[in-house]
Amino acid sequence: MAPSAPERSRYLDIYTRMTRIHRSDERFRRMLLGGQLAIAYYSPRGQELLSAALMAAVRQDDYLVTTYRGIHDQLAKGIPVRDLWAEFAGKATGTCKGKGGPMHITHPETGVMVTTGIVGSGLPIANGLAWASMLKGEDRVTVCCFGDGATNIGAFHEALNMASVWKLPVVFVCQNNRYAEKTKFADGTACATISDRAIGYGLEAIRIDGNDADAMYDAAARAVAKARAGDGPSLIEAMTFRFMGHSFGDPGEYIPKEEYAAFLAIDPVPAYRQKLLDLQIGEQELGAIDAQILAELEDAVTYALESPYAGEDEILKDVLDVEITPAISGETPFQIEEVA
Amino acid sequence: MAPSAPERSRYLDIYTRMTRIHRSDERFRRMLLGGQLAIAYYSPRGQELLSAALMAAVRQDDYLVTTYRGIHDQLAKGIPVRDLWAEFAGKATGTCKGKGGPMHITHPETGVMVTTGIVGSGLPIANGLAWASMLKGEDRVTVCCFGDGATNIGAFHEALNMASVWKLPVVFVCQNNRYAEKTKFADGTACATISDRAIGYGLEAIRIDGNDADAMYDAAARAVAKARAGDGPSLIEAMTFRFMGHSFGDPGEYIPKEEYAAFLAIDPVPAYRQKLLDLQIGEQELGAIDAQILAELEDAVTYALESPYAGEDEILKDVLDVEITPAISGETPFQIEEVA
Amino acid sequence: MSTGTTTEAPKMISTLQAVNQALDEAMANDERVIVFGEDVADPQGGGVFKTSKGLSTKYGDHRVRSTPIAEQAIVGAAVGAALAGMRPVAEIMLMNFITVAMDQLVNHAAKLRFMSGGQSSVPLTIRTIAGAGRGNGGQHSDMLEAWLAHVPGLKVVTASNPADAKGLLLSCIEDDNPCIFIEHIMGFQQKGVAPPPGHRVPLGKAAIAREGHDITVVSYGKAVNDVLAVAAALDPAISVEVIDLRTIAPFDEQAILESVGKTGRCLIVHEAIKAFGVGAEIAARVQEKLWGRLKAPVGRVGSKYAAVPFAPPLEKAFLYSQLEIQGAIQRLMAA
Amino acid sequence: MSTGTTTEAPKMISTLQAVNQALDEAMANDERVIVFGEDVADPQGGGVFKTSKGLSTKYGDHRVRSTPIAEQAIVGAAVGAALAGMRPVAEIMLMNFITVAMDQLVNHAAKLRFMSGGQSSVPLTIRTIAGAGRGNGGQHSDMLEAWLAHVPGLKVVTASNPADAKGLLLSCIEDDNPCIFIEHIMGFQQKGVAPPPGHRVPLGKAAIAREGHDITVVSYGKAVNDVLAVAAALDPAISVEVIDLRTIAPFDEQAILESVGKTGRCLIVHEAIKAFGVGAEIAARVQEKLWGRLKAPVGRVGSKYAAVPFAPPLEKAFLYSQLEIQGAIQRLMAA
Ligand SMILES: Cc1ncc(C[n+]2csc(CCOP(=O)(O)OP(=O)(O)O)c2C)c(N)n1
Ligand SMILES: Cc1ncc(C[n+]2csc(CCOP(=O)(O)OP(=O)(O)O)c2C)c(N)n1
Ligand SMILES: [Mg+2]
Ligand SMILES: [Mg+2]
Repeated sequence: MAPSAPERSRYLDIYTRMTRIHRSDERFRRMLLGGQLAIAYYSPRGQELLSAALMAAVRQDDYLVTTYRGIHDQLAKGIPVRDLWAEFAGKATGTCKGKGGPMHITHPETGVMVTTGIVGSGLPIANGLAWASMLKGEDRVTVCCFGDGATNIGAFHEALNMASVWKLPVVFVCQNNRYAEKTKFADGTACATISDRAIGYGLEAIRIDGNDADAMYDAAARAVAKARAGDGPSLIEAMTFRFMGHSFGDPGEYIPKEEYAAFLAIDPVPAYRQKLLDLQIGEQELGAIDAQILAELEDAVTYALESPYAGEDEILKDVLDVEITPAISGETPFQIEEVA
Repeated sequence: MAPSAPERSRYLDIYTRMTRIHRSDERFRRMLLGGQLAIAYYSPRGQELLSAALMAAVRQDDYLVTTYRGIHDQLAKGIPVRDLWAEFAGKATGTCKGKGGPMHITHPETGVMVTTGIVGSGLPIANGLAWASMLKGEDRVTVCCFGDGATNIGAFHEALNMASVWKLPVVFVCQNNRYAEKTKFADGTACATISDRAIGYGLEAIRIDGNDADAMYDAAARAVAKARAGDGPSLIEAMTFRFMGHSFGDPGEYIPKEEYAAFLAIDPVPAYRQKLLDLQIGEQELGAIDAQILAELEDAVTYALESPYAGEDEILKDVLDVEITPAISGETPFQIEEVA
Repeated sequence: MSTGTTTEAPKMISTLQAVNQALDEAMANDERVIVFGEDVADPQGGGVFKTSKGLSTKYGDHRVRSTPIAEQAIVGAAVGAALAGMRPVAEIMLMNFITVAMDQLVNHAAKLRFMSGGQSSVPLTIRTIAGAGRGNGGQHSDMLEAWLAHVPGLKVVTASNPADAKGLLLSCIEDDNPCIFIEHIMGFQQKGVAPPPGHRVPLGKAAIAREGHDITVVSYGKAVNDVLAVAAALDPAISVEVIDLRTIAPFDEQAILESVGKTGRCLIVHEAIKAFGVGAEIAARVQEKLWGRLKAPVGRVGSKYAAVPFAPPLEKAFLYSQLEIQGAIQRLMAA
Repeated sequence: MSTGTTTEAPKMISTLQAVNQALDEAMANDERVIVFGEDVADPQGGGVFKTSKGLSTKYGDHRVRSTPIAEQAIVGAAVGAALAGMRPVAEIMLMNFITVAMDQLVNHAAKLRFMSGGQSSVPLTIRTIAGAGRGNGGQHSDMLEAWLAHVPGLKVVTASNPADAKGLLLSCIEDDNPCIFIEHIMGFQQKGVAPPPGHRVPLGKAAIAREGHDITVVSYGKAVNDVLAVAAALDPAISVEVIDLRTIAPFDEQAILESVGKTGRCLIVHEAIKAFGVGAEIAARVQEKLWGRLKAPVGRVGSKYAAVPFAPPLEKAFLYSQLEIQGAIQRLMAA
């Protein structure tokens, strides 16, 4: 059955977001392999569709808090590819002038408020953002993404409890990719599913196949609508898989071959494309999106590589709201004489 | 029906522990009121029987980790009244030479390993003690007591998860007295019962009336036996009530009068005495225990008040395993000249 | 109302009232100000020390909230709310409890402005109560300001009297940087002249609490009062200039250097232990920047290298004393 | 085996191997030693930096355990196990993550001996990896040793070369006090002469890494190597004595005072930011205890007052440099 017009446009929207993530990630890894970039990189390969469908259910002015493995969330949320690439390359034209880097992307224009490198620390901050929206009478929702391993740290617990007691407009999304670094889910986590923890917070929870775009979109849309209506937080456990190990260079020997193969067979990226083809959305239309994204990406890569780094005086800026002087830092400026 | 001989002796054992706690607490408060002592004091009034029954199910060489509201646990575990009183009075003869004080009682001889003043922090330490027993091949169990409010802090979560993944021989006992300082259970805690949280840790949990000695004893005995057998941790939520506010001087205006009255009507201390009388354990026998405990207490009070304080040189001791010298502390010894 | 010539006794307030008034005024002035922490709302007594008493009744329980016992969630909520443009004022009941929330303060509050390339601003205030003297023992009495001072991006502030407490706390709340405001547990009942309405004390500026010409004693918080008492006792034999730092980090280097440049002698006094404390940084800078102009080494007085003991005589032995301050001044005068 | 007269090249090891060997020997020597942390067991790769590779295979997964991501639980387990007589060696993957576990370290590990009146002993070791230079950005690069040094009851230790890393880590594990052993992220591949079996480096004792008579430079960890490079470059124009602190707290005051007493000049160099850093304490003590015997003020070199930036040129600008060390030495020589 052919999709309705709104469905169709949503599918294409999700496809576009997914492809943008997919191509960016692919290109990053190629450049890392080729030595054109040298950064710690946490590939979202396998989690692209999850993020694309999730963010399709969210407004651009909704807040997002995510993690080091966040490029899929950031692109899906709408950060322009150029700005993100430039930040990954550390350039002055990046979202954060190169001062934050990939692990610390902030882009308030698209609602990306915090990217944290500290496991679990985003959740308490998401509460604060959501509380502020509530106090201001805005109907903004805060989406907070984190991994399965993050659910074992204290901040997760404190935040979910507070969000629930205070009925904050937050949607907590656990992207359960079954591994935390090299530790298998069950070796670090004492419950069968993360959703099992929700009852301990009086929270509505749903566990879905995050790689099923419809399931992901529906769950997100429901949770977002609930939060927007003032009915409090939800927890979504979105099951997924990461194909590229924890970080670039991790060969993933700890993943059983059969497990890997089984997930590869249902890789969401080609599957979603095929699904759209099956739904009579033509190769031509998808191809046009692909081409546009590749062009956008080429432009972004060039922009990132050719942009300058910020000047060293940036060290003195943005530490406080005033520039740092020697009287603040205790520095002793002195002349350096070269030695033969 | 009259109790069996072992039951009878257990009842008397529990009665003795309960009475020792009850009389000590009463006497403390009297001395605080009279100004003979001036310390921050967290009365266990209302929780005496819980602790007495719990510790009756535990061996003296089992470990205990408890909190600032710990005097009932410490006495029930077996710390001699003299030593405890002397520590509460800050004296050199106290369990910790007066260096720790009421909030930091340690008494390894009776298994009291840590008393913490930091909410929730005892749980991770309990895991370490239990893990050590496991590694040494001992069948020692670690009992860890904490309040309902403590279940909202991160350490609780991290510890329960780790204990469960590692199948550690710990019995976690939440003494749910329905208030955390002045905050009602439901105002800080998003779940209906603490036991609801256990599923999130794959933990066996039981919620009982902690003021029912049989229920408390049975739950503890089962959990202890399970841990001792190597079958892992349990969580006991023991419902109770505290009659004296959070700390000495707290009039407890935040407790609804009806709630207070309802609990007072079922005050476990007189109720347990009555129960034993009903079970044909004679007034005479109980009276002898009462008298013995009052004598023991008089002795302890005198001992505590008459003991000397430790000398000031204790400041330099027990910081490290060697005495602190000026070269370590950066002190500059100098002569103090009196000024007219 | 005064009818004319007679001078009225100045109105006095306690530090407790000063803190309470500062919170009240901040909330009245700016609806972005929100106050939260454990038991801070009126149904829970308005804070264990009553610093927020009356506020939830006056401003509503949406703006003044008691929280679960969850310091990471508390500081995290402050970070998030600040990022979204609010002016959160969170209470960490005792400074030792900040040890469970250092991540939010250090990795997030302090760094988000920098890491975002200036896009984010985190105008939060954390109020926390610290200090020994009440027999609260090892886990409830620490002064940890040196840790926070070592974190670029944080301001660390404390007051020695009620008027400053009010003026500094208001400045913290109005400041665009994350500020930690430390209240001494023994100082709440201290009385002082009530400041006029609208009173502010600027951050980053020290006060000359007493003028003198023989030696400069730099201190902050409650200890300033001990220093002033010693200075008065030594007068006129030794003329002690007392600098009240007010902002511990980043501190007012210029004020210190000017004073020590004049007196030629410097002693730093604080309650925290001496080793690796705030006094070390001040001493290190003074000896460097006033090289050749000092008449004595820079001295320090702090508490002993130990956990805070429980027993009263041991706690007293742990704490720095007026006698030690006096001895240190005399030693430096004799150098 | 050598057949006689020819001298063999000394066997070299990396710091990574040194740490691994120290853990291995400690486990072989004493079955109370247990090793745990995130991903430290072999099925998880033997640690993200491979420092514990091979150990779980060799000693069994009861003694070498990968943990959940839960630093409070990790340090707490170390505290509890140590109290019960084990010798836990826990890894906190990166030093910034210690911010979520400060309570266990500071309120418990450091204080339990004191608060128990000497009944408890907490012989734990926390290994943690720290430092900038790899583009890991603001939340993965901090050096926070000054916080820990400010806590009575803790020992803080770091090494500048593989042999010391092995000898110091073994000493930490065998020490009856809680020890924090800091490994620099950029130092794992550093090569050095392999120490003989049984090698120990005592805690609390500094090393003279280079003798000299014009100026003493005190440093620790990776920075010692930068100081040595500068010292070599300045030779023979300036004769630099280099002290490698090894134990940061409590540090070897005597070694510093003896050296500076001889040279009359002192510079402290560390990677942590300068303000309120370890250098401040050393400077404060040296200027006081060697009053009148210094030829120049005590100088300090540290990294900039900022979060650690991501972009390579900014990270470089953040970090202290050999050029700055050299400049500081020259300035002090000219004072
Ligand atoms: C507090 C803290 N501890 C440890 C780490 C190191 N670390 C980085 S990512 C990671 C694994 C997180 O796993 P998960 O939450 O499942 O997210 P994923 O990487 O799978 O997306 C760990 C342990 C950290 N960054 N912060
Ligand atoms: C980390 C931390 N935060 C706050 C406090 C202050 N505090 C002491 S007791 C307490 C309430 C604890 O309530 P609960 O766990 O229910 O135990 P109860 O006192 O009822 O026995 C609080 C908030 C603390 N000691 N530690
Ligand atoms: Mg994961
Ligand atoms: Mg309670």
